Amino acid sequence: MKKIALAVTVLTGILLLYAAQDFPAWGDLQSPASASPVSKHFIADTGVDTEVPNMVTAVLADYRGFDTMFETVVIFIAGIAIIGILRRTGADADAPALKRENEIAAEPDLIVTNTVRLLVPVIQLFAFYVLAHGHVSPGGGFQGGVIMGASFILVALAWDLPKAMDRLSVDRAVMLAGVGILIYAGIGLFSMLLGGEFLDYAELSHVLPVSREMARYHAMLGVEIGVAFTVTAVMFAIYANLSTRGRLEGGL
Amino acid sequence: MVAEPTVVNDVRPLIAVLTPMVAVVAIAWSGEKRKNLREIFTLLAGLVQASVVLSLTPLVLAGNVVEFHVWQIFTNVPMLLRVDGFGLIFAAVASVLWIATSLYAIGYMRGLHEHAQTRFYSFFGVSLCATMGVAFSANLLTIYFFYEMLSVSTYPLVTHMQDKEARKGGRTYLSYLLFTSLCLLLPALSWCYVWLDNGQGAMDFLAGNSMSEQFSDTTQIVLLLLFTFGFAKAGLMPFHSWLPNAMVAPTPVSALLHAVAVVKVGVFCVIRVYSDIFGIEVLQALDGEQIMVWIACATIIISSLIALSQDNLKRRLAFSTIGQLGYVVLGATLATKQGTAGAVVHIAMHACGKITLFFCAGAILVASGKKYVSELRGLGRKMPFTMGAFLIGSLSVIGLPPLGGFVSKWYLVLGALERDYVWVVVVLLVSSLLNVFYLLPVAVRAFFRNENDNEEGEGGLKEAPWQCVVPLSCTALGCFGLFFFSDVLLSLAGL
Amino acid sequence: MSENSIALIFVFPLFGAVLCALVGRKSRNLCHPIAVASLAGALWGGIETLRRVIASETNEVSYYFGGWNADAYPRGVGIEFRADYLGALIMLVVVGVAFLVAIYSKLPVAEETPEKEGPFYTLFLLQVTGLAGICLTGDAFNLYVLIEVAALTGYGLIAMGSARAAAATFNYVILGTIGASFYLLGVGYVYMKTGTLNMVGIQEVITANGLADSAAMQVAFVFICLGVLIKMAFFPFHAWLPNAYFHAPTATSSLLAPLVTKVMIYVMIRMTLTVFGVDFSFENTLWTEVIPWLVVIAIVCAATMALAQRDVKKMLTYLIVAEVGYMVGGIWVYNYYGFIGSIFHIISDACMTLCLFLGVGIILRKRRTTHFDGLRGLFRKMPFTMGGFFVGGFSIIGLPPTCGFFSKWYLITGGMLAERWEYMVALMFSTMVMVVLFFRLIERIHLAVTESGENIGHGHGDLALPESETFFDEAHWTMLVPLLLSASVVLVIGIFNQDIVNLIQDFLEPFDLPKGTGR
Amino acid sequence: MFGEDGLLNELLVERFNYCVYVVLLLIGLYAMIAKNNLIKKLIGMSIFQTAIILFYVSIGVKEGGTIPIYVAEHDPHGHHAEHQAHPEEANATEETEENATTATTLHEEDHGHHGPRSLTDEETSDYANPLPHVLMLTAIVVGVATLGVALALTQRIYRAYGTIEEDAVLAAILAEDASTVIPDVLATKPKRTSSKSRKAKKA
Amino acid sequence: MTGLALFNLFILVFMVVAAVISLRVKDLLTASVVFGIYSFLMCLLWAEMGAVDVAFTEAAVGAGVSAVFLVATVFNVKRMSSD
Repeated sequence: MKKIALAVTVLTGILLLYAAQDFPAWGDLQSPASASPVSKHFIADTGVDTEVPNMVTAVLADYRGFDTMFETVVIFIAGIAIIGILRRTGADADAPALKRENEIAAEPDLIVTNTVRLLVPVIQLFAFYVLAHGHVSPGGGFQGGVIMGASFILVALAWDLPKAMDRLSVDRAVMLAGVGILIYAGIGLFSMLLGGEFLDYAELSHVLPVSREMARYHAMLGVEIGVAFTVTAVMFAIYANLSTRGRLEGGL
Repeated sequence: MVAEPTVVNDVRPLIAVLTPMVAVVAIAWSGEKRKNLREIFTLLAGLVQASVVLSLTPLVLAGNVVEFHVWQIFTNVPMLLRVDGFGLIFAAVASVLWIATSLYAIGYMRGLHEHAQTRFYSFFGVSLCATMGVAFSANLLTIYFFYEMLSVSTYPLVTHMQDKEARKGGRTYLSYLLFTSLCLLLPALSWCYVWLDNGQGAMDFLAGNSMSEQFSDTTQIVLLLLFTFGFAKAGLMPFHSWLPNAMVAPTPVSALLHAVAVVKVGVFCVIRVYSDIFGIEVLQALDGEQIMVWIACATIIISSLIALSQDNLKRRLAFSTIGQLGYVVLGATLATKQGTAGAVVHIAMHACGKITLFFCAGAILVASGKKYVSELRGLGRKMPFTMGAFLIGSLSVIGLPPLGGFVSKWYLVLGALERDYVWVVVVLLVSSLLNVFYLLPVAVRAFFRNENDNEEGEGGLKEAPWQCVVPLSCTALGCFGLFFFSDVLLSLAGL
Repeated sequence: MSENSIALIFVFPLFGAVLCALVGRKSRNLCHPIAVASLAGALWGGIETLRRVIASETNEVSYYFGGWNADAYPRGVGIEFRADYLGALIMLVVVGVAFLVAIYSKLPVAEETPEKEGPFYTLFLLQVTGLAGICLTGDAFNLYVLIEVAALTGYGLIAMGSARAAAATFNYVILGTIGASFYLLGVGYVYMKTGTLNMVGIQEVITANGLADSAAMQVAFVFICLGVLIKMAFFPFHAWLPNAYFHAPTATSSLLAPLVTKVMIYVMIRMTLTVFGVDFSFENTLWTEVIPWLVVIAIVCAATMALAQRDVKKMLTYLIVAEVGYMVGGIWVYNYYGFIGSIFHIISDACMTLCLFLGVGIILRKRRTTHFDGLRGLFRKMPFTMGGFFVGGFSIIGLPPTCGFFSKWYLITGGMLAERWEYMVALMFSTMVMVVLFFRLIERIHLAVTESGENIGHGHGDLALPESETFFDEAHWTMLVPLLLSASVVLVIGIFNQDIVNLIQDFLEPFDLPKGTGR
Repeated sequence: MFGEDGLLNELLVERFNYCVYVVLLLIGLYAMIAKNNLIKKLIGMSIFQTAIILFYVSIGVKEGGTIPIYVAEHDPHGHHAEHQAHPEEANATEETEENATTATTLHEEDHGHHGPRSLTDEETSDYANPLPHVLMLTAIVVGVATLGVALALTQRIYRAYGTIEEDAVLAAILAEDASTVIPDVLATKPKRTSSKSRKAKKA
Repeated sequence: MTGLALFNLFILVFMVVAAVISLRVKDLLTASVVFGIYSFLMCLLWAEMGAVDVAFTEAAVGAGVSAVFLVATVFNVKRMSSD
């Protein structure tokens, strides 16, 4: 097996080096990627089209919004697939839990729990900030969602999973993830029903009392919120399942 | 072919092809519980089909051609049903003899208490539908469709017994037929489709094609070989051994399919290819064409010799069939008008003769359970009608004047003389002699030898059930009839 | 509403999937109707899209997400869905096959993956969304995301079955990720040299800047083709397919087997024809010499491996690998008819494989095994199921009225016109093997003879089935109707092949592929 | 290629980033195929994917280009729209922007036209190309999703076979295959049980 | 070598080293943690290259969550790996 791996690696290496000679110089302005009308349009006209200062979020949520919708769907799929794979059904549902090698059955440590009790609200506030400020500063739906999810994981790590679970059980997490995608796709469908193409936020200006560009601006925020819901819920669901091999009690 | 005939559009060819399929549905529906109803459906289908086919004869005799466009396969190659002289002879023979075989099968299957008779009759019907399709097809593609359908639908009939011999027989049957058709025929077909008439793919039998200009001689020979051996159902020598092994099937199958329908389909396709795709002038101009004649003659001689040594009655008849097919292929390869006409007429004559012989073999099996020629001593006294019909059938196959076989052999000889192949005439005569040696001893042994002493006493008449005896005597009389009404057949065959 | 029909094709399954996830935990038996309903909507959208493509005079319909249409903004700013005849036809096949499998999957899912209907149908619908999206997308990177959607749902669907399925899926994950990442790398190189991600935009830049001989573009083409070959389980990279599809639950293998590899071949055709252009991909690369020989090896090895199997379902998985060899050969024979054969084979092979896997699923459910020893007497117990199964079987062999014959016919014509005799010989050899495979099956089912050759039953060929046991033991109607439908589709596509081929010819016209010397 | 200096040092010096990406890619690829432990394979897979992301991001780099977020004077919502009306609001937006880019002097410009104007060509070269960044957000997320599913598979394999070493898992699978017996439903050997009793047993 | 290029060079070299260590070390927990470091270094590199959003995501998702998932799995599975 190792010989095959070596052969494949060497072959790929030769291909990559052969291609390397044709690369544009590092960061030159006239390289096809940078000088193409597409990237020029993004940099020049994001302000005009969507009035969003952070170009990346604008391209992410609006120009290539369809990609991001499927990105959220990928996260959702990962969550559902892991639940599906690890869910114990029938005979082995009540099989005794495998004794872990390095079981450290200590009750939650005092120092850790107290710092975490202080830390979690701050983390969640920061997560909301990252989400809300997504289209002005770096950040957005994904990053905010992950940080929010991390706060729940932190609770599960500090105490134990059931304590985190009664705040956000896996079933409710799946529900939340579904709601997130419904928000995202819902906004897209709503703008389609208003007459534009799918995900054409400008059409929302018929409903919202704002100009077409500002409609895109606000729709992006809505979409980011949908993404944040899904990512939060799925991250926590994945952690819950992975840490307890699908039994959803005990935890690390 | 004859000058451009007037085309008559008519739905009857389609009715003829589809009647067996309708019967199949009815048979499958009636099933084992309503046995007699099922038998009636089979006979009814046979009658309807025969009447439709025969009703077409006046039209074709008047020189025009009946066509029906079924479905557009490719842009320039439709699935077209066309009834012309050749097709009508073959169709008429097959459909008339289907009625006889159905009646015979009822007696045979019930006599031997065979299992799964519904399946038997339904697949019988499907095979007949495919045979009609081949008879009436107008171009190479349609013939290929029905040819493949026939191969697949006869497999369950050959392996009807579902035992070890059936497996061996089925394997050789399929491996020969499907391999040759997929490996030799398909490339040849696509070769013609792609290269002929710079791509118009005129594989139609009527539309003459300029085969000779477009292909060099060697490619024409190669195509000729591919087609001849591609249609393995014609039983030419190297690809013949599926036929003797298919004798494991019940006798009605051997009778109709392996004497009349399946083998004749192969030979019929060979004639179509020789006379229509290549055309007589092209073949005569082709110098390497003698190879085909040699192959046909070799098949006739060798199969007749093997038939001599076969003790199992059905295997002997099988090898004799291979020999007779050799005659038809020989007629086609002679590439003369009379030769081709002789070949086509021989299909009808041989069909009548050979089906009688198979019926008798089956009747003997039903009545006395004997399979081997050595056991037939003195059976003539017990089964006079069967053995009498056997005698008539043998004489017709040998080709004596009062019987049909003579007419077709006569025209084969004329065709050979036209191409002044004297050695072919010699081959024909020698093989007729060989036919005498392996057919007549059976009848002689049955009538003139007294039974072995350990057989029980004189006993009365122990004939097969009436459903078996009536069909075989009719077909025996048929041989006589064909002799006297052969002019109808000859005019159909384009003389 | 009809001008948004392209978007509706995946809106229905997407919302259906989310609904299944939401409702999955509480009322499990609601998921199946949701799945069938949303796929029916998608099917309507698909048919509507094909109708609009045929109606449009430029034979293609573009749909710009987010309203960034090409006339107001530079091409490639927004993501564009481009449905031409090729994409629309295959998308219709994908949605149609998925609809049939959705109906079929009610019982197998309930039995093989109990209490997992929610996750199963969610992933099922998202898999269909991914595959339908791949057929229609006009954006190279969006294609990568959709490939990943299809891949991830595939991993989830397969791994939900037994532990063996999980072990097989791990292999699939590793190889699938390598394939998808190679594709991503290729797109990266293309983006670096052309600056746009829109497929038509890339083609314009390649022809404008004459990038045909730039090293990076050659390597990009190599990586993209390599990635797609891995994803479609082309012979040297097929190791994951047989185990994954064999151990997967019935409904999953019935969905994935007919679709995933065929859609990947569509991606290869899209890349070689639309994105890189005919003269880039076929002229100046050595591929047109190397790949036909790889195809020959692929077909021959896959066919012989199929011959060696003692289990019907495992045998079918190897047949898929052989069929992939056909289609790749049809493309790389670089001939007008080869392409028609390859595209038509995508459509017909999807239906044939669906027909076979639905049949195998029913056998597995009835006899608990698909091993050769457990097949005897099926013709009498389940005549309709076996009828449907063998229509698919005869279609794979290539017997006339079925669609398999016509796709093989065009492949042979293409091979002959391109003078690729080795490809022709490989086709003939594998046809022979298919004949042996399927008639060996018929023998096993039809004859009352053990493998060693001694008769079973009282010699007269009866299957030793007591009279009472020969009653019909047919499959449940939800499993039988999809099978019979797919068998009839195989025949209908065969009979109306000329209409489909006309559409394919209209698609291939602008690429003016060499027609060979024949016509 | 390695001999003469032109290609190699041009490769090494200018495009050091590309070299690292190639090295990481090869490490990831080799580990993914060669490593025996399943989790090591997954780490190799993640390295393989992050290497590709590194390649994409290094496409979008521009000499002297700042991060793809509008600086103050290009900011569509920024001060120049209504300069006089809300000076303090304009300053507020500036502080909150954490990107400590070069201090943008608030140079006077003609703000006659209302609403944000599209940037000129040479202004666009100040910003890095945002497109690869967007693509890579998706790639990272896909990478994590695949990693999550693969880890779940590893646990499922461990639960069934008790090991996560590939060769041990294969051995366990082969052993399991050898022991499965094919239930031949209709294998009625005439000599053993008559079909009547077998049917009774089955009913 | 400007300061920035030196910083860049340092990260690149250290990143390759982290990748190799993460793959060669026998203890899976260490491998996971070193993989976290590798992701964090990658995030630093991208921040330096101007891809701020990508760096943020890589920090949160790459270094954060995937390291946690790896550790969670390692705890549920054999800790020492054969290679």
